[in-house]
Amino acid sequence: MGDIESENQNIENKIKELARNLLREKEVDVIIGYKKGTVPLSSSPVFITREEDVDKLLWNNLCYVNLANYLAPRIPTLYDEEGQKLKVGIVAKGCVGRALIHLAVENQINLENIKMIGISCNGIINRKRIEKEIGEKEILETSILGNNIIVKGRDFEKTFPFDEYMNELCKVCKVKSPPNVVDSCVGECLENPVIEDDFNDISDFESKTSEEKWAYIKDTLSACTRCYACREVCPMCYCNLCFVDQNKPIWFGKTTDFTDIFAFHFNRAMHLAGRCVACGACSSVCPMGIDLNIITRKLEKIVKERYNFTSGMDKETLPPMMSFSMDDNQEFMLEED
Amino acid sequence: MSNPYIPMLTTVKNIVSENKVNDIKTLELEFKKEEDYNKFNYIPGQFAEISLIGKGECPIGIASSPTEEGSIQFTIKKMGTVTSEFQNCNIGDVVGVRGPFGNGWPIEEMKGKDIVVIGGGFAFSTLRSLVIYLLNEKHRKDYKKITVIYGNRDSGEVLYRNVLEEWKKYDDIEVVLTIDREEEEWKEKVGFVAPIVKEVGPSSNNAVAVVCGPPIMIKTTIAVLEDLNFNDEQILNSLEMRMKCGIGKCGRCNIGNKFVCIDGPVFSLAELKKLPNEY
Amino acid sequence: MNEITSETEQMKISNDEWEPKILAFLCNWCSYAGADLAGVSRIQYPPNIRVVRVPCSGRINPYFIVKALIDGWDGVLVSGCHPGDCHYLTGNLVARRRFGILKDLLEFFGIESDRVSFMWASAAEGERFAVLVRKTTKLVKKLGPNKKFEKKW
Amino acid sequence: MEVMILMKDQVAKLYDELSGEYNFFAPVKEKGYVAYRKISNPKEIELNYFNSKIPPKEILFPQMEVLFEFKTDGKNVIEIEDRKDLDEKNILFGIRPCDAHSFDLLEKFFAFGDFQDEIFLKKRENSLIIGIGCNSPKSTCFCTSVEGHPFQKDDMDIFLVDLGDKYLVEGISDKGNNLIQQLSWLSKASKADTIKAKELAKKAEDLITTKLDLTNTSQILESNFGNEIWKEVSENCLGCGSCTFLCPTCTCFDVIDENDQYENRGRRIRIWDTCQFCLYTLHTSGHNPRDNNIERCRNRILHKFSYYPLNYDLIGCVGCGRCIQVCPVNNDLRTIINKINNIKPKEEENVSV
Repeated sequence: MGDIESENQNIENKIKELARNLLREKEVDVIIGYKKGTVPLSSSPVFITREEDVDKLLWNNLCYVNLANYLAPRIPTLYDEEGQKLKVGIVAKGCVGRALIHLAVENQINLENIKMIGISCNGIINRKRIEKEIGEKEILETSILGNNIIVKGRDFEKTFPFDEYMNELCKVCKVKSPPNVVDSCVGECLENPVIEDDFNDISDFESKTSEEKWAYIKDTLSACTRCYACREVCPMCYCNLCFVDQNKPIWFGKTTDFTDIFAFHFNRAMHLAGRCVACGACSSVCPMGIDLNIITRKLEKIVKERYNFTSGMDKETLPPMMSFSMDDNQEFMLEED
Repeated sequence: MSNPYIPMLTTVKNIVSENKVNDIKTLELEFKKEEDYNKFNYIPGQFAEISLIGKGECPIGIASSPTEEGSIQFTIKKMGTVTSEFQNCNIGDVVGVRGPFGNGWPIEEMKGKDIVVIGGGFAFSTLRSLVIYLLNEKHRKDYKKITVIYGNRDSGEVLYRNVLEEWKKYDDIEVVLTIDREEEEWKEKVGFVAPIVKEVGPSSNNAVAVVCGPPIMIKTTIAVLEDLNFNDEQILNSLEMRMKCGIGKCGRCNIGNKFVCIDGPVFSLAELKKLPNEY
Repeated sequence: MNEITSETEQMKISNDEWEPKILAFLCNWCSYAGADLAGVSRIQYPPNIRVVRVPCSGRINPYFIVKALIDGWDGVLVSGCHPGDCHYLTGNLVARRRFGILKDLLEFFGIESDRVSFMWASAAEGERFAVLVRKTTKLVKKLGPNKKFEKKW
Repeated sequence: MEVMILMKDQVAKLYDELSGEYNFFAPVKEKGYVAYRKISNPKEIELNYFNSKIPPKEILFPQMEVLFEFKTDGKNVIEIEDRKDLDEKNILFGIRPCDAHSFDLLEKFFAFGDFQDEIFLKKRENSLIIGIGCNSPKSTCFCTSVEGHPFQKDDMDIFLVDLGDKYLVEGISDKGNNLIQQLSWLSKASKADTIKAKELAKKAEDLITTKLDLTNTSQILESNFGNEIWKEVSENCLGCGSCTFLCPTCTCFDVIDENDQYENRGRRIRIWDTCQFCLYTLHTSGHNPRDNNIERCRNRILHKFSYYPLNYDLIGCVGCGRCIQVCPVNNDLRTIINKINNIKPKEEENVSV
């Protein structure tokens, strides 16, 4: 394949073609995809039910929302007038596919009602990083030209190499297309993928001292406004009542005191261990630009190294927090010297 | 101007357990400062934000009548965090009170009319306040016939039994009690509130019906009242809503552009029909 | 928990040398009995731990541990039955998975993972219980007071 | 009142002169974004910016604010301490016209009705707003559609215009004029300066491309509570709070009690809350009047464009465009308004829910 620009064109054409077919053949009632956003560096999830609207769909490396979220039980929008579940076609990059499979493993959705329009994702732009680097100038237009991201404003134009300004998670992503399970995938998908990952990208951070790590975490997270965009955009955060909202008992505070912010992010991370599908949506949507990616990577690393598990790859393997084994590693347990 | 979020301090003077299950308690509160008590001028149907300071605050309808001088009363059912804490209250404990808030029952406009008070279950507290107010010798002459219809799930749930007994002794008030299912030793009526209202059949001529209770009871009762030719202005309702501040600032109790805490909690059916169905 | 806290506070004041306070969750069937055995066998172990008896180490929600740290405890100790000995067959195995991840994550967030210790001790292992409590107290003492979560007041 | 000139390198002097008497809040760069902070060094002030990420409402209505503190005897409260810092004087430097207007809305809201929110109002009263015109509004700005203007100065005490290397200083309120008189070292503005400021105002106005017609919106909203459109506009909404937390006119809050672990004291605080969270209206009984996204999205729009006009005869939006920029799913307010305006009046149908 050629450069990013032509790849995008191919992906977009493929999405449209497959979506049109699915709707025409009445295999699905609704297609969830992305449409162009009204502001630069954005895209907007869209629900398409008519064949003539298929042209709204697009692929532009800014499709950062994980669409699987709209199938998670917390947002019950996809029902017809009689309350029957709609059959859904969903534009699925690798992490959307993983999320769907994992939700199926957790018995939250039924893959039989779902058709994934599999695509080979070529990466998502790290929009927060570009925003920060542009600083106090307004971005009016972004486009992909060859292998570069072109950002234009009123009186400037800047070029960012795509490879470098991809999301950190996309740089190390090994699952570009959705894994194919129970034949729910049309288009591009992975058959029996085997994932090897060395997690070198976080070794720098891991080698820091406790104090350095704490300082970094404190500095990063203290901007949090507790708007919970990260939680709401996460396909795995489908609890009806999140632990921070529980009031009997009140576990953790809701304030923006750092202790409470820490409690939220730490426990959320804990809850995502072995479940997070590394889509990076949480970091992409944070209005304050908090980067949660290293936490995501660490979670992946922990479950891979401890329990040899990668979330959302197949329907059979139980995630580590839903299973156990007599032979689990227990080097961390306190032992007599 | 003063900080509207600072509660006045009261102490618990008396605690009465109201039902057999023992999850509804009436607290009698006495103001620590005389001036606070004098400031606390309320009418039946208003509510106050009461708090166990350090545990939290919640809006509760005032169960006592302004004619019962010296203290105020609140009937609290164990529901959420704060109301559960209130169940562990002891005599002498300090309770914060802010209020009175809300519009209350329109006692001025009700003058010269027949009053039909219809209550279900635990929602009777502000109705207790209203009836005691109406029965007070200073006010009784302003109002005509008073009918009280009060329904409960079972006999163990009937609140304010002493007061009810007393009312029955009066000859200028009709008190009808009912429970959902028959029970031994229950000599009053049996059945849901709506059919009992039909049976009692209060006249709608120059009358006001005050309805308080669970949503399903309100719905069925209003249908009956409409059959009895009560029009929308004649039916009054007290709404419940989640609240934090009680003074129209925290935002959450709005129905359309009205706030339940300052424009309510008492709305006539006519007013409610103009508002969006978000309650 | 507050009452226990203030008690430990008093203990802290009366002692010149700083002593950590450690919240210990002991499983009802093994470790609690183990602690008991240590007691009746007159095996000495540091008085720094405050015991909360739980039905099983599998009962330990990570919230308990995070909340304890946030509330200012210097360390947390969880002790359950040895793998295979769980009264509920597999409760401790479930717990072990959580503990592994929790330890790694704490370390990653910059909280010294030695503040949180997990151990197995059976009802017959009074000696082992005492030794490990001594060890965890030493570890926490080395780290010093837990000051990361003091709220701004 | 005469129009004065403040050189950009004199901002430090301005700070030095005023910081003794006032808490000096100014835009600073923080974690890659601009925020209004109480500064202790004039070098921190960021003069080149569009607008802050979090609106300056957080100065007078912070995300976490103490309502009062209390002391206990271990179980019961023995003493309540009121806020003591409300009389401190504040200078809010570099506020954009939209945000300055939001203070006006907030003031109306907090003063409305029988009960006034003293905490906000006192702080507002003790604050002096030094606003600054927007030379280059963003593409998402639409203040001209909500009765504003990039150079609107009515809601400020002192109005600045950025003329490149200097500011044109204009006193608007008495408070502002008094302060300008106090700053005797300010030089007088030339005619060319004022002409230039006028040109900049015109240029800025032309730069605002978003035009929303809000003349009939509130009427349309009143009669279309049950319209199908709400399903459409809430379809991809995630239910996070970014739009409301970063909105300069959103005021909802939650009240919680906090206790000190080690001492017999505590405080009651308020924290921002938002109508977008499902817990916001959830009753203890489990009943929720606004149970799903459709109702919650609708409430936000209605609150700003219907309830505000009904209650205060004002539009509850200042056109800063923050919600448009931060929405994770790009649920654009401008699109929503246009959709509302395009609702066809239904004569035959009686709309109800």
